[in-house]
Amino acid sequence: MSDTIASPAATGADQPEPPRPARRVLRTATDAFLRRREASVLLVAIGLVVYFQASTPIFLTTDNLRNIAQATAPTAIVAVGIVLLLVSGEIDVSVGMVAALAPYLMHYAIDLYSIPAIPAILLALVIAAGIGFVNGFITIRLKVPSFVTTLGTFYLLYGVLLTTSHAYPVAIPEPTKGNIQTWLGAGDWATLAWCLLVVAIFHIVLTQTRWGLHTISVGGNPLGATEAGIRATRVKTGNFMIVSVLGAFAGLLEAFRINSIDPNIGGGTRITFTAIAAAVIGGTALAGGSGTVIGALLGMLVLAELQNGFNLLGISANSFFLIQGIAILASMIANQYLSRLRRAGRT
Amino acid sequence: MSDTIASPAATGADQPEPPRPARRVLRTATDAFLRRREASVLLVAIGLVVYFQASTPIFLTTDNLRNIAQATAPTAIVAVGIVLLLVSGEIDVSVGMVAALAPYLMHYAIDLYSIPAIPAILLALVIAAGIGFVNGFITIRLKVPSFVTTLGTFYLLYGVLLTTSHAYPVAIPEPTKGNIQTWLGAGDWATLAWCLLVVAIFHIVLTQTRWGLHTISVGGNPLGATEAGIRATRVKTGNFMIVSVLGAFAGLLEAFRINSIDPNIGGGTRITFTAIAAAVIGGTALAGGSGTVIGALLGMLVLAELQNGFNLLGISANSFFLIQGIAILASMIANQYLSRLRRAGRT
Amino acid sequence: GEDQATSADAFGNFPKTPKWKFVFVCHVTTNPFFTPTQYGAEDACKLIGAEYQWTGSVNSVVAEMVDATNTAISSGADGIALAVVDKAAFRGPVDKALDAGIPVVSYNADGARDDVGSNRLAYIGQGLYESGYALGQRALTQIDSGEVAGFIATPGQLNIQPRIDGAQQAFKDSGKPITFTPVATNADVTQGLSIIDAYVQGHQNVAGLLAVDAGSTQSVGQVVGKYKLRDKGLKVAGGFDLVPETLAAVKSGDLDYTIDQQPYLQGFLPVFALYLYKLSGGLISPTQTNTGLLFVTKDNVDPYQNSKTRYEGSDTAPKLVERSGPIAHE
Amino acid sequence: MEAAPTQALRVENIAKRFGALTALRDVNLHLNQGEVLGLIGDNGAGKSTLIKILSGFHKPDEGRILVEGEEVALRSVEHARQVGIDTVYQDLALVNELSVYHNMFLNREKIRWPLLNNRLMRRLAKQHLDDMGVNIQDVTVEVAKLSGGQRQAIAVARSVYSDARILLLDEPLAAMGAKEGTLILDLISDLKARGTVSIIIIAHNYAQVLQVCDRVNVLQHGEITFDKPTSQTSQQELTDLVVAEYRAGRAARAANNRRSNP
Amino acid sequence: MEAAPTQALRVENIAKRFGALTALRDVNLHLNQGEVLGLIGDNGAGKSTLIKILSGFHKPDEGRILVEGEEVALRSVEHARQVGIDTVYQDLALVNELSVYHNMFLNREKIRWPLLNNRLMRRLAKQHLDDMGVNIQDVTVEVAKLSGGQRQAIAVARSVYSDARILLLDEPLAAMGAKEGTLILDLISDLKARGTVSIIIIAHNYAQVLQVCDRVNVLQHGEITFDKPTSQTSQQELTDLVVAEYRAGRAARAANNRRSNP
Ligand SMILES: Nc1ncnc2c1ncn2[C@@H]1O[C@H](COP(=O)(O)OP(=O)(O)OP(=O)(O)O)[C@@H](O)[C@H]1O
Ligand SMILES: Nc1ncnc2c1ncn2[C@@H]1O[C@H](COP(=O)(O)OP(=O)(O)OP(=O)(O)O)[C@@H](O)[C@H]1O
Ligand SMILES: [Mg+2]
Ligand SMILES: [Mg+2]
Repeated sequence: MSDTIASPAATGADQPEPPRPARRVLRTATDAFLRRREASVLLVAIGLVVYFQASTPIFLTTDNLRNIAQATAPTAIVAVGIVLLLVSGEIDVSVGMVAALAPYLMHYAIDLYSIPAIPAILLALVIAAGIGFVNGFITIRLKVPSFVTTLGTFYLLYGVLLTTSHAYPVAIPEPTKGNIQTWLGAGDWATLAWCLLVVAIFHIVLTQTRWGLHTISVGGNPLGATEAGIRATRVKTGNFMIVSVLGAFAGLLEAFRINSIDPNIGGGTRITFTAIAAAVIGGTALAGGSGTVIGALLGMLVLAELQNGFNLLGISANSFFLIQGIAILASMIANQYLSRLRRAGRT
Repeated sequence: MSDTIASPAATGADQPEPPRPARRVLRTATDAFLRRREASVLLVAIGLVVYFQASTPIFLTTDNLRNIAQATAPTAIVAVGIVLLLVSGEIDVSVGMVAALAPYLMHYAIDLYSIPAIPAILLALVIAAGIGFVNGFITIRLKVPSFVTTLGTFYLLYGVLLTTSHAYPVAIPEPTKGNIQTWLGAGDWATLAWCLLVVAIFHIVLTQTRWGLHTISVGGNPLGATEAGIRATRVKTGNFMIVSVLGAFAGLLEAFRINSIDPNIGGGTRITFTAIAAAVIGGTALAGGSGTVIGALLGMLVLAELQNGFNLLGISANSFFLIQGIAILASMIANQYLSRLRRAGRT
Repeated sequence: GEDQATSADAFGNFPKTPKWKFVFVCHVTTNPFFTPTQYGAEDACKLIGAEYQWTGSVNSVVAEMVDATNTAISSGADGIALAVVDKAAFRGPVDKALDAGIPVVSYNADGARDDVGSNRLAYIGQGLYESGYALGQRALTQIDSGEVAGFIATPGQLNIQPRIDGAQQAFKDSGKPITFTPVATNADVTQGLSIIDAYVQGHQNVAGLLAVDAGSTQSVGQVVGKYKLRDKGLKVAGGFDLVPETLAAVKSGDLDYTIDQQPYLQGFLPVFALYLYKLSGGLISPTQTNTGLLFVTKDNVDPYQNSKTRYEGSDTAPKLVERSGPIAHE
Repeated sequence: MEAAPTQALRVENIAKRFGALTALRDVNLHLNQGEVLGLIGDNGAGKSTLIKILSGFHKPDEGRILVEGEEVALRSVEHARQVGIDTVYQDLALVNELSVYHNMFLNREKIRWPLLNNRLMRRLAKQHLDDMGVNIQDVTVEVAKLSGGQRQAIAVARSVYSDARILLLDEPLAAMGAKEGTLILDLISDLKARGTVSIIIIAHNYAQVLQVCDRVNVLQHGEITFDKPTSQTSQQELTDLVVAEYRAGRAARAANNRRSNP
Repeated sequence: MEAAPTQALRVENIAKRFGALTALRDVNLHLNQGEVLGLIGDNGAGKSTLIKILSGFHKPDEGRILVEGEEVALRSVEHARQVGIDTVYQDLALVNELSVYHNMFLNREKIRWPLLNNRLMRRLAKQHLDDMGVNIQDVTVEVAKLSGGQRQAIAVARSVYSDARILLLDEPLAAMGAKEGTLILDLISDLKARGTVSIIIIAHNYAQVLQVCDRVNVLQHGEITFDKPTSQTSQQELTDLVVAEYRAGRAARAANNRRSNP
């Protein structure tokens, strides 16, 4: 939406001859592609594939693609929520803790309270929604800046996690083993499938529904949105809840995938940080009002490709960061360059 | 500045009788205090002092105050830079790495290239300024969002740090031992003195100079500032350089204080993260355009008090975070409540 | 630090082999503890014309380690050394590697006490939990009652949490009237120092100060020195690792001991184990190897302090460390 | 439909203070059914503040509001809309990041559940702009890129084409061109002719006010100080009113200065 | 001082495109020394775009600009200011977070090195606002809290009280009250009388334009289509001009629609 071209001015711009049909279809398709804000990040992602495949033939093997998919998916799911929240003008640094806590909540429910698997999983998600609601309430009703609110909940949840789990990993509960575990993360492509589903849904939510429009509005012009009668409280709180639930979901997927409930899933603030990076690389503004869900997915893909590719090439930890840093800067400069070309080349 | 009261409307607001002289002076002072945006955070900081002193008589001993000062100062110095940068509408997540790298740069200069101590320290600061300049250049000229730019430099510098230092701590160079080390961090109140100096200077810079006004303008209304002829590029790049130099300075102070050059100074993104938290607690908006340097100092003080106080009380690891989280939320809710009172109570 | 040669010549008495690549998956790749481990791996590889890759997670995020392991398998590594910091997560990846014909050993961490957590061929290292237990036991020789604090930079992280759990267990098992409190410091050493300082302020009559990571240990030494706690009833102070400030504190008596887990061996030996397995076509299977731990005290700290060596991570240059005189023994 | 004798809107003793500044002191005002009321006054007189109170955006410190004879306590802009009050704000309340047509239907989106009916909104937006004589090539463009008058046209269209029963227009023509302004005044006259909508217009261009309004109120010193049918006043009278006020103020201030700086 | 025969500003063949939209096609315009030129045109005609090119904010795609006979390639707003060109933008370019007086001296701050001379700026700000008849209680208040007209007054004061030789005013009176508008027009007349400043004013209120301008230009279709001294035109002629254009356009569009949807 919004980022679309203006048709030629009636005020006398000379129109080029319409091209012939076949070329026109191609050109229209190319235009439609280039018009999308995500186009440049996609080109960067493709460029990296070409580079790494040229460097090592293993890059495009099924095994390795699955590796990339598994590294991309959970953070991308969190990034989707982060995009919505950033667009609405807020931030959540506690989501990594929600991701770590959710599998424990499921574990407590199943193993301590004997709740069946599916309700236990739903319970974990509902509690996550509650955490998001509290974040929203403190931020919007009590007017504490969201960075500080969620820093507070971050520590609070960390404390809850450590005191209840004694900072020790536990096994996936028996009742979830088998189908549930496979479908919810352990299956080869399960996390990717969920990720794509989440991306598709929230892409539509952000671009094609009232919720999305109102999210953009409260982030883009908070005063104006309120003047237009949009209930900022509801929209923002809703997005806090979405982030938390997606964080919990990502945490559950990860726990099932790695077959262990670990207090360090999410790596504290790491997942938030990476998700924000993915969102920003994909074109979301930290200041609110604009962002794309697909861009965040592609941003995360770029980060995962860099991680995986240099690992395949056998770069060791210390120089890894050096190269990763340079690669991030180079890709992002290329990205900006491409998107300037894109804007300039609009017909 | 800016956040000052409007004088009574001429349009017929009934004026209360002027109070008697002595009370008037007091009242004017109280008013002048309450008018400041930092007032509510200060009250929270004082409240915490009262609480902790009531809980343990050790809180206000000289030893412990020095301890709090040392925990507050370096991050507060970084937070000062972060405030300027946030106000100008950008962010820098690489500053923690600059803090870690600077002492090594000094070490390399002195121990490998036999440069005398003072020039070596200055060299480290100049290189830091160069890093800030590069951050600014990539962000503003090449239009990469600053979060991504500095994420790139974060990794890049991390790589440089790890490959050159082999991730191993080294001792403070001999030539700096003695006076230099004492003055630049090891002295009991050295870090605090530097911190207060930095805060004082940049408080004046932000509120009383063109630089500050232009920083607020490019962050508050980027389009309008450009229309008014303010050179956003220069202002933002300058602030990137200020952050980096302050980060390097904080890193040097810390190395001298802990008497070791350690790759974990700054804790990666910890110092940035905490500095941002301090800035936001002190009233700086993440979205740019407004912030206070003194507020950031007080914000950091609040965080350091919480850390120190609960440590004094001997809260054990796991529940520590729980309590810290609750305390952050409670203090910040109180803070917002106080500042609403403050605004409502203006005469 | 990898060898630049494209394919290995014959080394020593060994036949010519392909240039095998061994991947080390670590939970805290940039931690100074593992600096000598990487040197050990590098030196071993040099000897046999192999190469190694050091990868994993910076902040002990298990999923990242799993990803790195899977990538190593995809990339056709010739052997994997894995820090098994979780008792379930690595079961699948290790089986997958073994299925693909890639030998796997664990180093530094090997699941939980009751469950080694994977079907790796062997474990080479000293258990984190055991080393923590040793930390506590050693302290118990100097202390019978009172308060003991155990400082940990990042609670919940798998490179150090087991150590503090081990220490806690040692005190519990002793049955002595000792209260052990784990206290969180910070990954940032500078914050850690302030936190330990504050703790000590609030607990003037603390009887023991222990730490389970390099940063906290060095800070404990500094705080003991700063407040002369030795004169105020502190009975024991100790911790882990051999960074310069820690050694200085041991020398001055501010710390009673620090534990050297001989990390060099944790890199050197796995390479050889994997190499011999490959070389012998699997006939020489890796064996359980306890790399042990060593208490560094005032008595034996001098060589650590006086010589900067690659074997402790304090220097990069390979060089002979001279020693003389009798070797301390019971 | 005939204009009922009830009052569409009635405002009694409204006061509003911002900290120490009293924006409105004691405002009494009414709007008859189907009437167009012009509200004029100096810059900073409090006109927009009054409008924002009536639109549910600000809460008044004192006083009460009656809509069609019923007292209502407006809780929010949403609530005011439900009551039938719609507003064009002076700051336009546009979201720069959204397209022209999304702005035009902001918070009143056309829906084909669960999705937006973008096609319909685009078509209607084009049509409305055309009726207003405003030339916008492409309604999918972001409003950030539009000219001042084009932006205002979108804000005006948003309210004028709603089905509100009470319209509050805060300087709706400030940035409009001569032609576009005329067309919008025509539109307002059409609405008036239908008799179902009651309108308050704020404007500084008295010629425009007199052209379309039934009655004029002047807001001064936080009160309504003047209330006459349009037919009984003139551009000259209105101008004299505000300028006389200014002259008097100026003299008083000068006297004051003399007193305080002898 | 006598008006020199040189032209303060001359614009030749300026074109500006935004992507596919041609905002200005071929603009030729001149501004004589000491003259006040009125620039009118439909919403979206490109008036503001032209002003932004002259103020160094936009770069033209084609054409050249001559200031006092010398060709200049304006690199930035800063550069244009150095050349003596100052602008009131339609969007006002105020920083909401700053106080009234800081905004009024934005990027032209009074300095007592190294600090700001806030006291002086406060005094001058009060004085300027007073001269413009604008009532702002306290110049230390943030501009975010001001009314629309008060905000505009600040933006206007910023430029009008600068020592620029060429002033570009983009709808400077759009939000001003009747009284304040009159006072600002008086100020402009004063400037004109002094003869040192040349001014371009954009306005939609033709009465105001005719009152203060020496000459009127109309911008249509990305070109200047009309250029007459004020004395030779009238409000009626100007109005007819834009409305005729509109009628013709409407007829053409209708014809077009008939052709494309048979
Ligand atoms: N949110 C606010 N905080 C503080 N003061 C305010 C606020 N909103 C308005 N004011 C003040 O209230 C007074 C009335 O403002 P208002 O916007 O209602 O004026 P107005 O009559 O609409 O003026 P204009 O014709 O210039 O639009 C002004 O002095 C203004 O500075
Ligand atoms: N930055 C931009 N990007 C794209 N289009 C733009 C941009 N700025 C202006 N335009 C377009 O250029 C045209 C001319 O706009 P401009 O603001 O110059 O009009 P104007 O004559 O000032 O109108 P008004 O009287 O409404 O202020 C409009 O169609 C507008 O949408
Ligand atoms: Mg108004
Ligand atoms: Mg314009």
